[in-house]
Amino acid sequence: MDHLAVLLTVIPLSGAFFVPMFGREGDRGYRVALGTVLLTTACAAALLVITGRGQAISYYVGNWAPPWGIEIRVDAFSAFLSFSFSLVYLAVIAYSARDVSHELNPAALRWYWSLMLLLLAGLLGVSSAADLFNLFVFTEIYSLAACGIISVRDRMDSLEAALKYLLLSAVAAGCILLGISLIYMVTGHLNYAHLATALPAAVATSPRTVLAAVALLATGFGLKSALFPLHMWLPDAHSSALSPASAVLSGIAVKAGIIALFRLFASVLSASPAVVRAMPTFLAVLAVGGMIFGALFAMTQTDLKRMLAYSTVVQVGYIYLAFSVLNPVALTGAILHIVNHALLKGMLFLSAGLIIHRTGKRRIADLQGIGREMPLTMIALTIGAMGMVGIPLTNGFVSKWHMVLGSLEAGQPLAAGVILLSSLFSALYYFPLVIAGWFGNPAAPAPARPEAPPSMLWPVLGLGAVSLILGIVPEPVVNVLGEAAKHLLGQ
Amino acid sequence: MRHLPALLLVVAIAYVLALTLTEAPAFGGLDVPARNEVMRFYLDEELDQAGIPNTVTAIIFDYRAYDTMGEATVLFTAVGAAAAVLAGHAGKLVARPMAATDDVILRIVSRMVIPFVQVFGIYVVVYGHLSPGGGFAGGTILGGSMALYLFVFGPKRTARKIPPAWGEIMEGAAAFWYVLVGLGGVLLGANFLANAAAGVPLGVQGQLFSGGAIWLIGLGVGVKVAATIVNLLVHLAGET
Amino acid sequence: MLSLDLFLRLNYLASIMLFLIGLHTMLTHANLIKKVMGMNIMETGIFLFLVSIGYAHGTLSPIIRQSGPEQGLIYTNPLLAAIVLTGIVIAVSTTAYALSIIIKLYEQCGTLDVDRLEKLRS
Amino acid sequence: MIGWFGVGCLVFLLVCAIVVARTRDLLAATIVFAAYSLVMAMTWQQLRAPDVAITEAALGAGVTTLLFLLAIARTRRTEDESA
Repeated sequence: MDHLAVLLTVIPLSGAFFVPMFGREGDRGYRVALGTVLLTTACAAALLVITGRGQAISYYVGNWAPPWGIEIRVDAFSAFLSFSFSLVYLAVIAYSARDVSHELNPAALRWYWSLMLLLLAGLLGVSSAADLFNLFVFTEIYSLAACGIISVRDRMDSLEAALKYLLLSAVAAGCILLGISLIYMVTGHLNYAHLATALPAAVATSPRTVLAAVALLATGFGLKSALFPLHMWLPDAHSSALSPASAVLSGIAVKAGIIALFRLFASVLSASPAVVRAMPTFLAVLAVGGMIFGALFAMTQTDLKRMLAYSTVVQVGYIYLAFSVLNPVALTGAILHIVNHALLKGMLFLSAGLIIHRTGKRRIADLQGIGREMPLTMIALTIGAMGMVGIPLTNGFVSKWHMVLGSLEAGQPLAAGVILLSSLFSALYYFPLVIAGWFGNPAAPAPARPEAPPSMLWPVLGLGAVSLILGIVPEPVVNVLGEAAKHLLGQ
Repeated sequence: MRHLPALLLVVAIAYVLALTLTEAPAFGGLDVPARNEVMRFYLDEELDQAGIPNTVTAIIFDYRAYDTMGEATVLFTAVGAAAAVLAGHAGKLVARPMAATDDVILRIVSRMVIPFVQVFGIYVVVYGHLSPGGGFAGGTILGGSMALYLFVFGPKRTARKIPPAWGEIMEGAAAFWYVLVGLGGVLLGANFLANAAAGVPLGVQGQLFSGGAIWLIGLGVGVKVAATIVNLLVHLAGET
Repeated sequence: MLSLDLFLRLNYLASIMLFLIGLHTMLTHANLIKKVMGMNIMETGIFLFLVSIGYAHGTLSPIIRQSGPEQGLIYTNPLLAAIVLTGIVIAVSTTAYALSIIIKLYEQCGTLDVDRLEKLRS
Repeated sequence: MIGWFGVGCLVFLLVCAIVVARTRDLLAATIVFAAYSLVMAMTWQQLRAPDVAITEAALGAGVTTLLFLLAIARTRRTEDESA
């Protein structure tokens, strides 16, 4: 059964390799992609069952035990994230079947499926890596694939956004690789567990080198996950991509950098002297900046998808802030928020895609009365907006509640206050959208066939249903994550 | 002053790195932390465990073969992304595909040189476990020979020699070959990408067919890299 | 003392300078192809750093080794060579993909200048 | 590699990098970059990493240069766009 840990990344990789071989004609690429994601979801579900009992899987690739070979580590944390990411992916792939095919030419369409699977493989690889260089390789896979699914759309703004993203990713990759080489220089290890034992001695002999390495790694992964002053690539990239691609990029791909830093801190740095452990405090300051400035920018946007993209900057801030509190309850909230935001932002971008697909309207001001034309789409959009604001009974409320509780428990009322304030801000840019959509007066009479076809609609509503269930009965998930969070913090 | 943030970032990184430089272990020392038991293990045990004289190849294709699979995937991703970008309809400006040369000397010399380059490329791939080189360098040399053809005879004739569809299929098949070798380890009752631990015969050290799965993986990587280089250059040259 | 110290770390110094030159080119030049060149210089700087970590005076390269017990032969660190090989391949992939976007952008807009692209878009 | 040849290689690398960054002619920059990669390969050979040196000579100096040449052939040669 342990082989599942490696199959989690190998299945999507194989699917990506199959597309140019077997998926060349018609909708075969779609079928390969859907089958692959189904298999991946099953694999992640099995891993969740195994690791949910509290035992983590350490898999030694090629039977080489850690300091010599590569270790893959799947615990409840990564299994849960993998499972929820594959669920979102399932909805996005099912949605893409109709939305993407008429926008892309056949060659680009073929590679679109392949790149989507590569992105999934890269993300799952990042969340289960336990070796610094292996982490770097999978980071590169997902970054290149993420740029790729932006640039498949043959339009100037997508190409420019993809290039900007690619070049900044290259800077981030350079910082990460330099950080890894500095750490290797003073410790001689790449495996997480061995680094954790070797690092305190290295800090004693060369503290500045370790500190510089940590700073470089934080800069690199912060850039990849759009941490506040390094977020400038995100709005362009996420608003100019195809809607299903935006859903995946904004919902899942930005989280990879956070997950990588999370894992790095929990399994390597937390055992080191205080100087190195100062990283979360630093991240918290930037996170607060992102929550405030991101919200201000989101309020001034006129384009729906750009507004959603800026909202992602804010949500990334939440997750970093809750992580920096270093309290199991807050950490539970942070992990839950990673998943909730993936579900909600995925759903929001897909509903935006439905509206654009049907009416061609992208501007928020044009959406007056859209709820009467497309009620089901608007319901999904409303669930998403409510969750983002954190209204009780939505899943967004559950995660924010845990974040606030954890911050108070850890004696950091300031963090709790910032989280509450930022929720208030999100209401300021999400509520006008909902109110205009339901109660506004449409400028033009409703078109003849308002709603999008069911094959596009049910994935969106499915995500909505999962979010609602998570909001109303969160206990089972919270219990599993609470254990995982305690485990991550070594308590 | 438009570049002020960029300059600040560069200066900040320069300052941080300058600080580390003054306390870094001395260059070329024999007792630096990086020369620890991990490195000694590779150097002392590798000949018995993987059975090839090139330790770097053994690390790439055996100890850290999973990273190399990721690396082959990065190449695959780059080809896919580039192909998807360039497959689109021509933009406003007319694309200028690369033209063929009509220089007779170039044509005749390249016809003579290409087979030799290809033989050398195959040699570097196949003997990668015994001498410097290996799948990546050899595959590049193989791909380079076809690049020479492309540059002299133009994209149109190259596309007739190697249809773009073949290139893509080869790309996927060679990458999947890596996965297959990895799954072979699982079928033999060991872990993914296991070599000697799965009971793959290592052969006689120093012989051509030695190193077990290392040789198979190296072959696949050679084909993969050659296909990647050709695909990339053909796409960038236009006219596919 | 400091100068001798720096001389002994000349390789590290040079690789860090290459990294910074590349980074500076990448961030401040307006021309897109020049940015990609800067990226390549930055990455080779890191690779030089990695290879320099692995080197030790009086060592042999761990490539053509004979079986049997080695009599006092010492080798450079093979792990770093393996890491750099992977890194080089990743750098080339990124370069190829970036250049293909640049060609496509030029076909659509007729410029390689970031500032002009910015103007064209707004 | 404390020998003067090694130091000379490093100085050459730095000069090449600055020239690549400064020159306005993209084709010239590409050629200088190819020379830079070849000297880098020599440096790695001296640092006892022949595998890396061969790969750099083939990929860095060979393929990367070809990619830049193709990109320049299909776009423009100079950095100045006032014309």
